[in-house]
Amino acid sequence: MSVYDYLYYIILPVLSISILIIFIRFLMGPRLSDRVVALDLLLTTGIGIIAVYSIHTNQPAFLDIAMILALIAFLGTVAFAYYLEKREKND
Amino acid sequence: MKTIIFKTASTYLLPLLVLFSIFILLRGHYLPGGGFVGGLIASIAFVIHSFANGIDQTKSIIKFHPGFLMPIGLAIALMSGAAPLFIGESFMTGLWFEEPFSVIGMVGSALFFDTGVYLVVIGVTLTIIFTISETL
Amino acid sequence: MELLLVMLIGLLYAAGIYMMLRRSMVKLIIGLILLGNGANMLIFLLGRIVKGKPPIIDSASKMLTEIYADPVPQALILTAIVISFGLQSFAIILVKRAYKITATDDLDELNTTDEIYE
Amino acid sequence: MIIAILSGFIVASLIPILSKSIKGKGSIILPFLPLALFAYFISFIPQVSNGKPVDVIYSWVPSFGIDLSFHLDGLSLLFALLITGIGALVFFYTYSYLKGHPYLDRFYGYLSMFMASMLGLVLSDNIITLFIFWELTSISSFFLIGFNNEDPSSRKSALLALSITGLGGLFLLAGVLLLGATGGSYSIQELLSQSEMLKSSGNYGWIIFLIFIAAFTKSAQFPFHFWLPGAMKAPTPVSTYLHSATMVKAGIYLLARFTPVLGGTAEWNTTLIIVGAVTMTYAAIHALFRLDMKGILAYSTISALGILVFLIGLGTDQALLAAGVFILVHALYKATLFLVTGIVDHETGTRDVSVLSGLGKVMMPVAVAAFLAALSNAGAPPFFGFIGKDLIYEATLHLGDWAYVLTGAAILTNVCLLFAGLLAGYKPFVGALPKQFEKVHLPHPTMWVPPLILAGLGLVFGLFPTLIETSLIQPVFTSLVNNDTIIHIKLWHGFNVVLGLSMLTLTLGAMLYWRLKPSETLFNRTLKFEIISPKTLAEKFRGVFIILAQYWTGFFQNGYLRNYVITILGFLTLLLGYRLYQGVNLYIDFAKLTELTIYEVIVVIIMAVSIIFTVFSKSRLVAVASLGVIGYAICLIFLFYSAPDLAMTQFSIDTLTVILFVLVIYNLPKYKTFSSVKVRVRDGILSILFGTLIAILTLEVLSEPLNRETSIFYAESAYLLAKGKNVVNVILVDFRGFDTIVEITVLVIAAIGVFSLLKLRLKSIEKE
Amino acid sequence: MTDIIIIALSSLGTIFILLAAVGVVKMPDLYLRISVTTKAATLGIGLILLASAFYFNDSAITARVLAIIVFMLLTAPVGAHMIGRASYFTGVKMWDKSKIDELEGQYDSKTHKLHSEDQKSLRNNKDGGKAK
Amino acid sequence: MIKTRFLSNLLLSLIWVAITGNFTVENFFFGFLLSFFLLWIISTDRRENKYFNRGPKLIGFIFFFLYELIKANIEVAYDVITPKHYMEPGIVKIPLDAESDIEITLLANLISLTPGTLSLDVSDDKKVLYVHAMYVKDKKEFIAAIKNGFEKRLLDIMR
Amino acid sequence: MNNPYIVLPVIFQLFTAVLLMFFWFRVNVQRLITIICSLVSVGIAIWLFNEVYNRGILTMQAGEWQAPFGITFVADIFSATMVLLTAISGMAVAVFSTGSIRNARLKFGFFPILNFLLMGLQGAFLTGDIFNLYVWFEIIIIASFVLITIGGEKAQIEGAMKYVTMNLLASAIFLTAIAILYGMAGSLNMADLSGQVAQIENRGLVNVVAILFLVGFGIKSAIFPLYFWLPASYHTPPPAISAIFGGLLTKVGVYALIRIFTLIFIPDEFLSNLLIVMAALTILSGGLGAILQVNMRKIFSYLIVCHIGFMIAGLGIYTELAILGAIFYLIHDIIVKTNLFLISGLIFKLKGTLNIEKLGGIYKKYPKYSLLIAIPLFSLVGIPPLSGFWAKLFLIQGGYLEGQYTLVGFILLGSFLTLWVIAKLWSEVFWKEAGDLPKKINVKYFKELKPLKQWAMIIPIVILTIISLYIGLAAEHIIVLSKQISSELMNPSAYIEAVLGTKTEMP
Ligand code: NA
Ligand code: NA
Repeated sequence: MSVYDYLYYIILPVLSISILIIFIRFLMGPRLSDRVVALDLLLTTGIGIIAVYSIHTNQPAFLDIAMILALIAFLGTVAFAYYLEKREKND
Repeated sequence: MKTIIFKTASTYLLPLLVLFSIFILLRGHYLPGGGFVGGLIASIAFVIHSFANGIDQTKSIIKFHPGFLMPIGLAIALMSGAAPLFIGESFMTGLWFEEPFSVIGMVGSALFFDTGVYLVVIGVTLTIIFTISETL
Repeated sequence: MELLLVMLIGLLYAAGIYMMLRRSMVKLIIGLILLGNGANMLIFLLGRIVKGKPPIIDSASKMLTEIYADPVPQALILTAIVISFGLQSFAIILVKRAYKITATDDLDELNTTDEIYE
Repeated sequence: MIIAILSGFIVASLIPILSKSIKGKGSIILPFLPLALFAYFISFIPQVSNGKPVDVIYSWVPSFGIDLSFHLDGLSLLFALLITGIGALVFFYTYSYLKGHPYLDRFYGYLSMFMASMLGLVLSDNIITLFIFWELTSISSFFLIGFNNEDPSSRKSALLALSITGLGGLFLLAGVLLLGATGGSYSIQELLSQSEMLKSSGNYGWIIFLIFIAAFTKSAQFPFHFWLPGAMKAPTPVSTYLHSATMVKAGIYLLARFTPVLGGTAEWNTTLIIVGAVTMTYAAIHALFRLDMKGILAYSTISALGILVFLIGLGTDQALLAAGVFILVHALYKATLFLVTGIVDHETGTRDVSVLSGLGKVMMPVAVAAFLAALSNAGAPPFFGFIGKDLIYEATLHLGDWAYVLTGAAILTNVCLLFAGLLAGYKPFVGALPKQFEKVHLPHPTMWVPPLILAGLGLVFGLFPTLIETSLIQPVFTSLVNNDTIIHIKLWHGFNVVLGLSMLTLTLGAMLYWRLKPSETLFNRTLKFEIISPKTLAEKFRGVFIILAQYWTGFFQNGYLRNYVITILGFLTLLLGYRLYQGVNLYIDFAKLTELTIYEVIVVIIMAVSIIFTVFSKSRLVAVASLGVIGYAICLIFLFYSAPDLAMTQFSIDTLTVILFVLVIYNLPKYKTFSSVKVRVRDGILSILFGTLIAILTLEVLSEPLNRETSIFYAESAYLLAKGKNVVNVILVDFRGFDTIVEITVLVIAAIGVFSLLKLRLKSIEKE
Repeated sequence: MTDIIIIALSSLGTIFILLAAVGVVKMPDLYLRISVTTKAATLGIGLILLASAFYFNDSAITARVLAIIVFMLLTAPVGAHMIGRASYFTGVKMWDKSKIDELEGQYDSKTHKLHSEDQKSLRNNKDGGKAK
Repeated sequence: MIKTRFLSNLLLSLIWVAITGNFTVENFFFGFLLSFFLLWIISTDRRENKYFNRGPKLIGFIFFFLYELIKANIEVAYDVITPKHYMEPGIVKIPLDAESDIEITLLANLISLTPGTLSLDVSDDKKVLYVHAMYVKDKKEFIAAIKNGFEKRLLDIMR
Repeated sequence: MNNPYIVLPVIFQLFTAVLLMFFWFRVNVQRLITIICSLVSVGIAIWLFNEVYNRGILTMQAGEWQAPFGITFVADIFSATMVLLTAISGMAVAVFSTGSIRNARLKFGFFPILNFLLMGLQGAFLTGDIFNLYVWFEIIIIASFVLITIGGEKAQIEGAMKYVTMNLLASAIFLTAIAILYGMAGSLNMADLSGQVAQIENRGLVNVVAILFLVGFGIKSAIFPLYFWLPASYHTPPPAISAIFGGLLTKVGVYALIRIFTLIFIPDEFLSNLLIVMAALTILSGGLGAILQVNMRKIFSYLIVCHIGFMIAGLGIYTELAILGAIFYLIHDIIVKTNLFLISGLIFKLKGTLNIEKLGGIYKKYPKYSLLIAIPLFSLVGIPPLSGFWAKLFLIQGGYLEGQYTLVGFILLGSFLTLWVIAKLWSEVFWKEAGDLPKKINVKYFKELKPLKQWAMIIPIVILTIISLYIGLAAEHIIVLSKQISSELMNPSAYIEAVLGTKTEMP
């Protein structure tokens, strides 16, 4: 089995299944915070998938997307946290 | 949101992200990226900063209303598009310097155009988000 | 994969329209976003999909020669995404403003401008 | 000639500009316009009576065959003389009648405009031009009827008149266009030669139907007559000019004008006879019970118009001759009576015949004019009216089977008209002068001279019919029958049946006058029949129409956004479904599809679940978060299928959208479910249907081959010609850079919009 | 050699991610989920990214990969801190088997100010002082 | 102040070179100009700090961090994969020696990055750090481990 | 023929807008710039019209990328006419706004947005690329969103909710249609598509796409049963804004329908019948709606719907004559509807209300204005020989020649309802005795304005009135023009040739 096949037939499916598992938490909640955490993890795992996919397709360009994903995933979390606190203040 | 951790982190993230956004802008002609995504990243940098430090502080860093980036950016894009009209060629005809510049590569009207896009996107995003934050 | 994407597009359109038909303003906006996503996916799919061959000329060559993804739909979608972003952000703020003025989420209550005698 | 016709328009448009100098005494110069025109048209008499019509053509819209082409033959000349002659008198009359009125200048403006329109109407050879002038008469009439615009009933009458004549105008438009389309020309002269072809064409029925409606509305034929009594709200000069002498005769003119072209068929004749007969008797009987002088005259006018239609409908040479003569007869005596009514009203302040009497003592010349007109109306010899009546009986008596019935109707009508004429032209001036009228005096000569002239002419033409026999009546007849028959009109035909009938009419009329005394109670009794009158029916119809409008508008424009959306989408779904069902063959080439991999399947599953989750989520925040997941899943799909730029952008935009939502969400309403289960199921079905259609459509397109010319060009020239290696970016900033500049403009506008939506708060004074 | 490094790094990374995924589902309260997942994932992704750096073996790409890792190390803990803190505000409860909560009552509910001294004992002292 | 500015400038130029992956003099100068411009635009009030004086210590610290990271990860992993929970979680207050914002932030982040611990917040007077931990067998021991481990090493580098 | 400058109308609008943005807070400077620049753009439009009229179809290949690869701009006589009308209406509205719009709104970008809107319109008329058309449409709608909400009053927001929703829906449908079109034909250039679509064997599919375009553009042009957004919203913003909306926005939808259905999708029998039915019901709905209303602007709004039906009728009949009628009507309607909404603005400033039941006495107090206003009012009715009349001639004649008698009936009914409504309006607003002015009113009355502002409101109305008089009295010119347009539309080969010419060889 080559590196290529290993990544494609083992790593990528395992990462995908991880995403599915995380998605279950997203659906379950129960609080918004839980979903935000799940979302954050979902994105982080996405970076992993992208990295593996870039090897698989031999396209380093895809790593740039991983870079942006890493940057912005943070923003979503921050925004939700910002919201949670604001809501707390307003209520 | 007054947390030291976030505040400190945002102070360091801001220049880093802006730098990164320029990088994304400049390489757009060759690799994924370009003015639009670049502009978004730059504005995200400022947004993060404003979340951590409050709008006023972020505004005082930028020193002018980000909305003014919109006409500036539009003007740059318009100029780079309209310049060929003055030599009797069609709008948006590419004009290029003969030799590539180091780092940036070929410099031509497309790059100016993309820079216009970059500025507009920053102006737009920040105007929207700052306005919303201010009128919450 | 196309079959799955087709179903997904159908689902996006259906969901978008279903949400647009609700009486809640927020749902309306979400419906519009879903619809926009559906349209973008549609352009993407109908430009025919190619796996792992982005339309980027590698540093060694001067043109794309082997199989590559059609760059045109991509450019169109990029434009469409950006435009929808502009429109959507405006719409979101509009809803916020409408809610502030009318103090209701119920679109059925926003019908004074249609009254015959006014 | 064009200057002659358009001079009225020119004057009318100059009046607002020169209003200062024309106001007051200066306006006395205006009557000289119609006077000059009258003289101008008189000058054509020799030529026209020699059988040489005058034709003038000015090019206007040559590309559609619309010219200002004028054809002055006998019929047009008669009308032109009536228009300008009576016009001149009315203009003079107005000078005193509206003396000191602040809007005298406007009044003259409308009047000039009307006169010009009317001249244009009767002189046009081009049927489109004719229609144009026709409509202009309606509009000027609208302004004239509504001249006392602060009086609600004036406004109502003006609206009613415009509605009916406007409706008729549209029928005329439809008619002349159909006529033009069928006959291949808009020139009446040219259509004359197509006469046989037109009559045999399949459109003939429609053409005459449309033209009839136009003529009947304009000439107040039953059941469209009811606007005319209301139109008497206008100042008397208007009633005189428009509603007795000229405009209402436009319909008659139209029928007369088209008689040679379209007439002579059974449809043509029967319709006109029936409508004319019904109108003349119906209106004549109505005239019996009026108290208002103007009301009496209005109904008698309608009746007279009915007689004219009736005569044209008879269509024999005698009948057409009678029609030609009666036009002139009626114009002379009816105008006189109206002018007299105006003087009475002006001086006494009332028009109620049950009150008025003995006025002859204080305004003799007026009474003379009135008597003369009443006698001419009565058809007493030696007045011109006698000749007219003779000709009518002559015509009806020669009709074979229907002769008795029709003659009877004519007699009945004439008796009633005679009564009406006496009531308006005789009764107010005889008998004792009530106290309240003792101070009444004769008005300015410009008011009483015109009726006297007109009434005098009625006598003169009666005594000396040769004055007009060859010069005026013969050409009229020629243009009506379109052949060379020579006519003779004279006062005395010897003792014959016709004379007997005339005498019978006179006697019956006189008896009626002595027997029937109009009174309030009598009048009120007749009002009971109003429930079934055409006017009431029309008003009911209008009411029903408004209810229909309310129902229709309320049904579609119901104020509920979701109903609008569902209508639009239902419509789209229906059409798409029908079209897909009609012509699409479902065929999927599985070999061409790309393979499935587990990671893609998982992404698709996540996306599908998220979509459903978004739709059914009970919390808006969860919906927004799951919208985010949808976006990220799309981003991954873009990534897998070679669109890194798209993935980047989608990702950033998606995050920004989520942030926007999150920032405003606590200013947004909480999620609520408003709709019932039934509605949701309905919406669900529609949505699924639509989604399925789109999916089928997509599959169908996927099975088609794609032309790759453009994409190949981009791939090959991105670097060589546009110096970039990221082809997508090159497209964005170069090949299709225009899209991008517009796209960023959209963003800028949206940002300004958000800014103004959130920040702009109008102070109360700044609203508009 | 590179192959082995790639396989090793990517496998290890994937395992960490899988762990995080399982953790996020299995952990009984939010703080534990944050605690378990954010870091495990960061480590996992870092390893996978390194694997790709090895695969491409290009200084520019390596630099970029390092940049991503640095970014993640910089942002992930901040994000975790933010969401954890916000959740605490919104009253997300800790697992009932938790041992100790020294944060309880330390936030000023109005100003969101966080105190360093133990507020409970301070209050008790005050009350006690009054009682004396 | 000028020195700090210069150092930040230099640092940003290096990052530029790193992310562009173009290790040439021109690129460095370009990055330098760019970041100079940026810093001029974004002049934030940043306290003086000396990044490069403590190079060797920094490397030592990185290895220490990696060690902690892996060790803790394994510990948590065990808890995750086994059905039973062995943990004894809690929120612990840790008094801080670190004073400057950057020190506190770095410390808090490092704690967060090691599995099992999560810096929840810093008190407004910057005196204590509240940490959520999975394994608080003994509160004092836990505090001591952090203070002697991360904080001490970190402060060594920073000061 | 190639001419890079045909894009000037668009570029100049953008330039103006950007320039105005630089003077964000200087309202008076903005006023001055607006007036000057709107005059210049009329000049540019006249130049373009002249150029096209004399030299035939002009094209501009953006970036010198030959069609179908780049974005092509095409100025045929239809486009040039629309550009000219847009410039004129835009100028009228811009000048009017300098007098009528209050500073508060001006400080929030009214003038830049107005110019962006005009830019969008000019772009939509000139572009020869279907996706680029979509983009212009988006500019138009976002600019109109901003304009319709600027000020943010309750009625505005309520109207805007409907306006925005349905326009976004239309855009989504339009985009879907483009996606499918590209998926079938692989091109975006309209001239190229003309040929490509004709070659597609699966006609069923082509017909389906045509439906999508019909509905997408149909919503924008407010055809039955897609018009609901229009009466719900057009009366809510300041009158100057309604004027540009009423004059131009729906017309750009009509323009697109005409363009698409003459160039790319030649209607089959089903489609023309569908268009005819829709046209008839549009006329009916607009007319029935109008007779019920008491708000002057709502009356005009419904009349817009009604008269859109006339134009669609022309397209549905689909003969050169009928399309001539539709084009003539389009030309007339742009000028007159713009004018009428400006007039409603003037009346509002005079009287402080637009409720025709409360209005009155204008004829007595302002006889000259009244007569001025009467001209566009009766032009709208189509009193001959005013401008609205001529188009109907061709539509009816076109209907006759194709045997569409029922449609002719509806056209006549629409005309009658218009007549009824306008006569009622005239009688109520101008003739009726003046009622009391509303006491609590949030406007500066006309008489309180500075003379300069008064003139700024009157002059545009006078100019537009003169133009509509010209259209009516010199109908021959307009007919010749419309005839040329309709013959070019019905025989698009010249258009296609001008755009595609000889394709460049690939490198
Ligand atoms: Na790009
Ligand atoms: Na871009």
